[in-house]
Amino acid sequence: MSALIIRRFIQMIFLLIGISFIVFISMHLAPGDPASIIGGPTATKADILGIRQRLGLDQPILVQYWNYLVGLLHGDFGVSFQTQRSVAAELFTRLPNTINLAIASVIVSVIIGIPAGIISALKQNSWLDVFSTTLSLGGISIPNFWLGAMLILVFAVHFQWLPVGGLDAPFWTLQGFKEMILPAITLGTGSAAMIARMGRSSMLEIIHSDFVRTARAKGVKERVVIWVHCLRNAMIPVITVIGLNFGFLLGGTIITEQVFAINGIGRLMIESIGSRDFPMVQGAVLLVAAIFVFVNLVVDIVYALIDPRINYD
Amino acid sequence: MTDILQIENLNIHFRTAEGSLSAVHDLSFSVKKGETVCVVGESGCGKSISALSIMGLLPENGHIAQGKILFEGTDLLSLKPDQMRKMRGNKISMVFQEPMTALNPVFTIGYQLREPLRIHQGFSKKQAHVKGIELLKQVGLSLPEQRMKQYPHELSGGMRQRVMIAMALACHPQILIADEPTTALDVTIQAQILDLINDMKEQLGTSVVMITHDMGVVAETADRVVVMYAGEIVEEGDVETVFNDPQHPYTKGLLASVPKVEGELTQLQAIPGSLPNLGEAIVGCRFQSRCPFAMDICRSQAPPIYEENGHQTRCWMKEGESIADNIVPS
Amino acid sequence: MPTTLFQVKNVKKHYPIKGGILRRTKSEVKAVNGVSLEITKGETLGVVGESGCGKSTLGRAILGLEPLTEGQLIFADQDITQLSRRQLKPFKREMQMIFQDPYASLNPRQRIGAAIEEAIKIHNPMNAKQRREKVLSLLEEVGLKREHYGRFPHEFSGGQRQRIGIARALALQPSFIVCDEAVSALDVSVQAQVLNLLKKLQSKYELTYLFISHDLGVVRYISDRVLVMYLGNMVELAPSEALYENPVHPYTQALLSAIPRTVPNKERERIKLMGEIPSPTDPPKGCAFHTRCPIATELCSQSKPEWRAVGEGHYAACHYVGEELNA
Amino acid sequence: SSSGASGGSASSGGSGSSGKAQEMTFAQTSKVVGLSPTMTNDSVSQNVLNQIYETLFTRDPETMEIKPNLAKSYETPDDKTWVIHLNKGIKFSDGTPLNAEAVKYTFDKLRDPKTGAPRASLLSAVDSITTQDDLTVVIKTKKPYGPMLAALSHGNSAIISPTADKKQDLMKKPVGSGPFMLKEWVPGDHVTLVKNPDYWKGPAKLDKVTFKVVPDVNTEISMLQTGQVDFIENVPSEQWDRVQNLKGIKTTKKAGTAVSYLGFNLRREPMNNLEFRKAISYAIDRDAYVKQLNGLGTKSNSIIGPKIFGYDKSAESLGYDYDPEKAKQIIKENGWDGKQIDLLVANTAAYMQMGQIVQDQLKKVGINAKIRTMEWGTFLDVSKQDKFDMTFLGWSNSTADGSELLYPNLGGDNIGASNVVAFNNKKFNTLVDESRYTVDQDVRKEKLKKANELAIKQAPWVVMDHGVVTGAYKDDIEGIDILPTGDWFLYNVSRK
Amino acid sequence: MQPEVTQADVVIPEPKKASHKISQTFKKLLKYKLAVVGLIIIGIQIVMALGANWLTSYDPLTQNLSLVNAPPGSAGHWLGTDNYGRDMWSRLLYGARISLIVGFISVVVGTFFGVLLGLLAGYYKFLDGLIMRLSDLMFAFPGILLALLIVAVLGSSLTNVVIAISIWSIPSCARIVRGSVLSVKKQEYITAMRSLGSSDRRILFKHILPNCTAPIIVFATMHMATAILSTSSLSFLGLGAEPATPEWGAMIAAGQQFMWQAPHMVIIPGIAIMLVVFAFNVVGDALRDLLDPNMKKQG
Ligand SMILES: Nc1ncnc2c1ncn2[C@@H]1O[C@H](COP(=O)(O)OP(=O)(O)OP(=O)(O)O)[C@@H](O)[C@H]1O
Ligand SMILES: Nc1ncnc2c1ncn2[C@@H]1O[C@H](COP(=O)(O)OP(=O)(O)OP(=O)(O)O)[C@@H](O)[C@H]1O
Ligand SMILES: [Mg+2]
Ligand SMILES: [Mg+2]
Repeated sequence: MSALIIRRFIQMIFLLIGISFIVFISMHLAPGDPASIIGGPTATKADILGIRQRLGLDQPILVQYWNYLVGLLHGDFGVSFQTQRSVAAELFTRLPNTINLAIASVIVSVIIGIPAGIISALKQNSWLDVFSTTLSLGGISIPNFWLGAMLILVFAVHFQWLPVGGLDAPFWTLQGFKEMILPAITLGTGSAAMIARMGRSSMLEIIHSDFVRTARAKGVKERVVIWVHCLRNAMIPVITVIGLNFGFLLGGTIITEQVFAINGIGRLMIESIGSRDFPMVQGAVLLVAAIFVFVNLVVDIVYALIDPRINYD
Repeated sequence: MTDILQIENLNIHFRTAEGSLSAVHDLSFSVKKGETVCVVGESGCGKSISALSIMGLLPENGHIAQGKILFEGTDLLSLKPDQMRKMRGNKISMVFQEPMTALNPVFTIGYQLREPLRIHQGFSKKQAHVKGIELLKQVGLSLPEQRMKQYPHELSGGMRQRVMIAMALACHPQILIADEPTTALDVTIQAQILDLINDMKEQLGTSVVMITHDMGVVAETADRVVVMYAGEIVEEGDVETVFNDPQHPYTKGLLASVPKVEGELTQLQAIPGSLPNLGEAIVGCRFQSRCPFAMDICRSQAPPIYEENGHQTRCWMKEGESIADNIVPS
Repeated sequence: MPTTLFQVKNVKKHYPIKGGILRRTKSEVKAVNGVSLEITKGETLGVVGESGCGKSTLGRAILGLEPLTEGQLIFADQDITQLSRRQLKPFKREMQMIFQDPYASLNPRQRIGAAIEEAIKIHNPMNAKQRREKVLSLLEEVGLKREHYGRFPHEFSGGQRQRIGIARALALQPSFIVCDEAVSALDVSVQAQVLNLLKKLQSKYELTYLFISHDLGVVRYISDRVLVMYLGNMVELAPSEALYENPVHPYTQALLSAIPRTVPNKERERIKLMGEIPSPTDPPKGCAFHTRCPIATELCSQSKPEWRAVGEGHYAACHYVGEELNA
Repeated sequence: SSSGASGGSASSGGSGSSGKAQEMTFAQTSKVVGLSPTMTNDSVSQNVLNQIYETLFTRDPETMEIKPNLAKSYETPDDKTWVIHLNKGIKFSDGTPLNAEAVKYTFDKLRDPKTGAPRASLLSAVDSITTQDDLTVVIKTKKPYGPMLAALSHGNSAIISPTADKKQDLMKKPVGSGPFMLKEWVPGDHVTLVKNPDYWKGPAKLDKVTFKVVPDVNTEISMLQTGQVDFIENVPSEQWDRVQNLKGIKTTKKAGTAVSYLGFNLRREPMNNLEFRKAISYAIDRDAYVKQLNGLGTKSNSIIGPKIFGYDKSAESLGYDYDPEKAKQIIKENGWDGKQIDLLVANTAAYMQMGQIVQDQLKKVGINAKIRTMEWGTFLDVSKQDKFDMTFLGWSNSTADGSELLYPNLGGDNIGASNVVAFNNKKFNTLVDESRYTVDQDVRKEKLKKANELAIKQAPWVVMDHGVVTGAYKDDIEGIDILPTGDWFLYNVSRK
Repeated sequence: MQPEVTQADVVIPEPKKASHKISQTFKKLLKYKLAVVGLIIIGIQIVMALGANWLTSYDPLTQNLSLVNAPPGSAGHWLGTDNYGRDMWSRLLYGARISLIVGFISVVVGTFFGVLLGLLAGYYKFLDGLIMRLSDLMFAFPGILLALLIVAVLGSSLTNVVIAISIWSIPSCARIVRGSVLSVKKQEYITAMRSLGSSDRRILFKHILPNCTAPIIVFATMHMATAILSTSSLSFLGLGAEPATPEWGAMIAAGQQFMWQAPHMVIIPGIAIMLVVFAFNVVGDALRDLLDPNMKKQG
């Protein structure tokens, strides 16, 4: 296991360097000049030149990248072009929101997805199955931003049960909990649906496997057969989906954060790209990639915990 | 000796995309206390599903259309699901063919072994553990304490199959159904397992229903043999009678198809053709298309069962022994 | 004077097992650990042994489907060990294989006519019509019908599929065929059909078979000579009759005694082997069989027994075989 | 804290449970970048800066006239010298005095190329700044500089505390002399200000103001509706009806200084042909477009808008009003029928709307405009180069001075920068220069009028509309007054 | 009834007409209630796309600023008009065409490269590491960011959206294909082909690829849905099609602002997208069930 962790860690470093290079180069080669954005339409040529010098954009691109990389290896993510704050500080202001949102929506998706998947597998081809399948496919089919807007209209504006947006209170308070509900549902619906479908098919496969028959032959109660013997095995592919989805959730937060006025990494990323705040974009992408790798490492570890056959050495 | 298990006119149907299929027809045989009955027949002839229907574990799309399965006089088919569940693993146990997949990969051997004990005997976890170790010793596994903590994938096929047997025997069942328990194993390991089942049977007085297609296994273990062909019993009798004096052309063909390891090398007499499809409508004897002796009546009418000193044969040739005597296999 | 068709010299095949942080080779599966054979033209050499003892690996190695770890292959007096794929091509048509699982050995999406034709296409510059004719005659040869030409594998029964496999192997008119568990997946009655077919074809075309099986009955039925393997090693090699009548190696003896006979209630001495087959990753030192051998001594656990002749064309690798003979 | 939004205390409780609390939440769609007037140049940050800092001069919300603020008075002994007298006793919120030294420090910093200030150009005309005494600053310009007062009333020339600036980064920790001070700032999420109890004009009425970021306008309005937000500005035209119908919400709108235009790339054929530009002008039904804006825009032929210094009503009768027949005729005469035009459009809602309408109207007269949308950052880059045929752009004109509109946008000096259409007319340049390099406001006005007329006739732009500033707020809020420049000040705002 | 059976004669199962894996699959598909619904929806969309010219007389781009935001049921515009007075029905019809094309092209392009890379990675060990690390890199790279970058570099247009979505789908497709190549590669018929002396190319494209089609088809169907959905998300972020284009996603994104005055502007394309995405998903799902050998045993 530790070998896995170390190997992944080494891989991650190379992965992150690769990503930083791609982002750096493509951002610099992409049209759009951070200086002229900071300067705005009113800026004169001299203004812009001044800004470029201040930001160090007048140096050759590889020199810039090298400096960036050296900083990075020392744990320095640089300073935002726009706000002149430390990128790390900016990122870590937003990170908790995004993480909380992603986790909340994973929870939502698991709470909805797993029972739905199991029920429709158990009652295969019944109306319940059709209903749950329809619903979960419906979940995948709704554009995120539209669902968000609709939820706001119904639950926040019309009934006023929940706040429209923002994450102001800490999540453990009632207010914080309420603030989290709509965004988590918006973001979680899609992956709930995916989990439900994955859960259904993997449950179906397991239910018909030999060892389940063995369990029944031993006289194990049906309930135990399902929830003990089947579930743990059926969870293995589902966990992959959850892990992969976490990555997509991180992407999905961009829209959810936009719609629900949540101050997260996704929004930061889109703002920073818009303003060509290179260090910020770099930082955000690296952070998201690192989280993705980390989550998948966790998934692998959970795998090994659930499935003793998996041995990473 | 009394019949502990009686199967009467069992008919098993499957619902499939092509419609309803009849997989087993009018299956009847019985098992006496302490006896080993072997069910033989080619792949797909309905051995496994017959066994599963005794256990009440037919696949969802299968059902028993007709028939009785009497266990100590009670019809298992009339039991409620929960009553039936309490029989399984307790009074009737089963060992499956594939030791590789029949154990749950994510639970320890110990967990799976303790399960029947806790369900049926109400053992505490500790008691079950102690008993589990004892069982593993009985089936000849080395280091039983350690095995309890291991997972199925850490054991070889033979070891797993022994665990399966230990599990099946945990509650001293009256009947052990073994569905091709050694097919997936090597000969030397197979010999170990067969000896084990035999020993256990002798110690516990269990009746055994052994399903196999290996005539050798039958010869070595059975008291009585049931030969099945395409969902039907074609011949049944004492093992010696059946082997030394097979009556049904299929049984004869089967015996002649097996290459021998000792004795004179003879040309193998293969039965031409292959098992008919389940859905195929067959008029007359189900074996007629492959039978070298097929007569007109065989093609028009299904043969009845003829009995002679407890030796039953489903073949028209038994209709008046004279005919049979005249026809000698080529 | 029988001619040697194939010479296998000290063939070894080890599979690396990778692990650790850098995924270096941690250990090896010694699937085949030093096999030397001479296969005579027109004979059937049976190979038996328990699962995982390296029979299939040996078969694949001989056909050049796996690069050898060590050893030499000489086919019809030519060393083919080091040949490139291109150079090997003419030999490929001489050496064919029939596989265990007739379901798995046919591409489910290819019509069987095309499957058989493909073999010809690769090697033979025939035109389409000739090819088709050839395939049709092959189908009949193996007991199928011409109208089967355009069907898919799933439309056939197991025995029929195995016949297709045989037809495909025959398509190139090879001189040497490796049958890897060619009949194991079939029911006894069908198995007998196929075995008889193989025999018939052998005498018709002077084929040489390397017949791999774990069923000693089947091997006895078809083989002229039999090789017994254990854990990647050669254990005993003898003419069929000699081996079954007079097995000298304790493993062969145990193996033979373990086979259930089709004669009911015949009391017989069975040699009980204890324990499990050791892992080929970590084979025991000395004689590979000593951990289960009923007559093993200190010597067996220390030194590897030599391969020695014990009779006319009868060889075995056991410290105690020669002694017994001498005594 | 692991919750991220550590602003639990800052939440104004949304619905304003006690009506008396003098607190207010304002929402805007982008984040505050920084709180140094020197280093920022965006309207979002400006909204906050306006409450924290003060400028020497301000504009009257009604008349747009410039009047002293921090400055008590000023005189211009010659047309290159500005002597400015400061009010006495003004202190920054850190307690240090706002004196002539502070003003000099502020302006020098803004001008210094090393600072790299985005609006350094505001003071580009300045030659030197000296302090005469503690309360008097003397600014000398290289040439007579007309828009000086406008520049000094611009938010980016607000006065910063030198002590604080040397000690800390004002971008993060602002110190000004205004009625509010920074309390808390969660970057990207919200900025909370509290009142400055020692404000020189007396403390403000509001105790606390939160500036919140709500990127999606729909959400912003929903929040206004549910009371999570009290005040929003820049209501998009399509939402105007909805906002007006909200219960408990007051709206305000007035003509603004912003102008949006369709610009011709004059470096290219046939855009450099006046006939072509005329034809396009004739083809565009700007009334229909303005009607689309739901009243949130006014149609005008004048480049200098009604709210800007230099406007003259007479300009309205100039220009080329909607006349599709004429357009077709010109197009036919010149063989431009079916002409392909590369129409560069930034991907913001407003420009995309203009793009679609113009595209359709041009199609009706036989011009085939192909819209090329572009993300804003890219657009800024591309539009400054010769890489399009026609494009849309706007100018918000926060100084409300005509020179500050004509010079950057159409002045020959600024080709390759803010003059995206590359208009270069000698006569026009001279007129604009004259308007800039004189301090006589009447002369300036005259010059601007002439320059404006010339530009209208030359038609480098088709003016799409002049902007309207809007706001919507809870009806218990009093005193909100939005300037045509879009600026507003909370000093006098209170809740009933 | 045949009287005699000879030795070599083998009873073969009812000869099924070989020509029909596909038609058989189709028939089975019809057994799935939801899949039927899905097929119908896709059928309707295809009819809409192909028949747009005949099904409406309005041009989807022509504005009528004097009749904006007309609600559904208005005279002459049974689905109403949008904020520029363009006919919604006509936009919906032409949008069907665009959505299908966008989905189709991005699926084809993404799948093409994905399959190629997947095949290579699965078949050649030495390429496996490299290709899989590259795909890790892509996976860890937020998809929207990729789209943003592409749009920033190339400008926002439908073509670039298609490029973004295609690139985006390559790694997941490659992974799926690689997985099934790895399992197909182990099959005996591949060894059989190698023992016959087949070339790698022949084995890869003639034997491995056709046996990986099931997961590829499922992926393509599902990805069609994802592609259509992604287009709309990108439009919402302002990165989608050129403004006037009647692409459904762009229509919703634009209509979002008019949710109050003219909810039909969002609801109509919204429902259209939902239905189509739903349809492709159910069909993909059913195909998966049908083509997955693991599911077959349940008959
Ligand atoms: N769930 C099912 N649905 C439809 N048909 C089935 C099902 N299960 C079994 N069958 C059919 O019933 C017949 C009998 O199957 P069974 O498994 O009992 O054969 P068997 O004699 O045990 O064969 P083997 O020796 O291969 O185990 C077969 O033809 C099989 O195809
Ligand atoms: N590609 C491979 N990589 C690693 N190990 C392998 C590989 N192929 C075979 N082995 C190992 O080599 C040993 C011999 O395998 P082989 O298939 O030759 O046995 P076998 O005698 O044919 O067994 P069986 O009777 O089960 O077919 C086994 O332990 C097997 O696990
Ligand atoms: Mg069976
Ligand atoms: Mg093998």
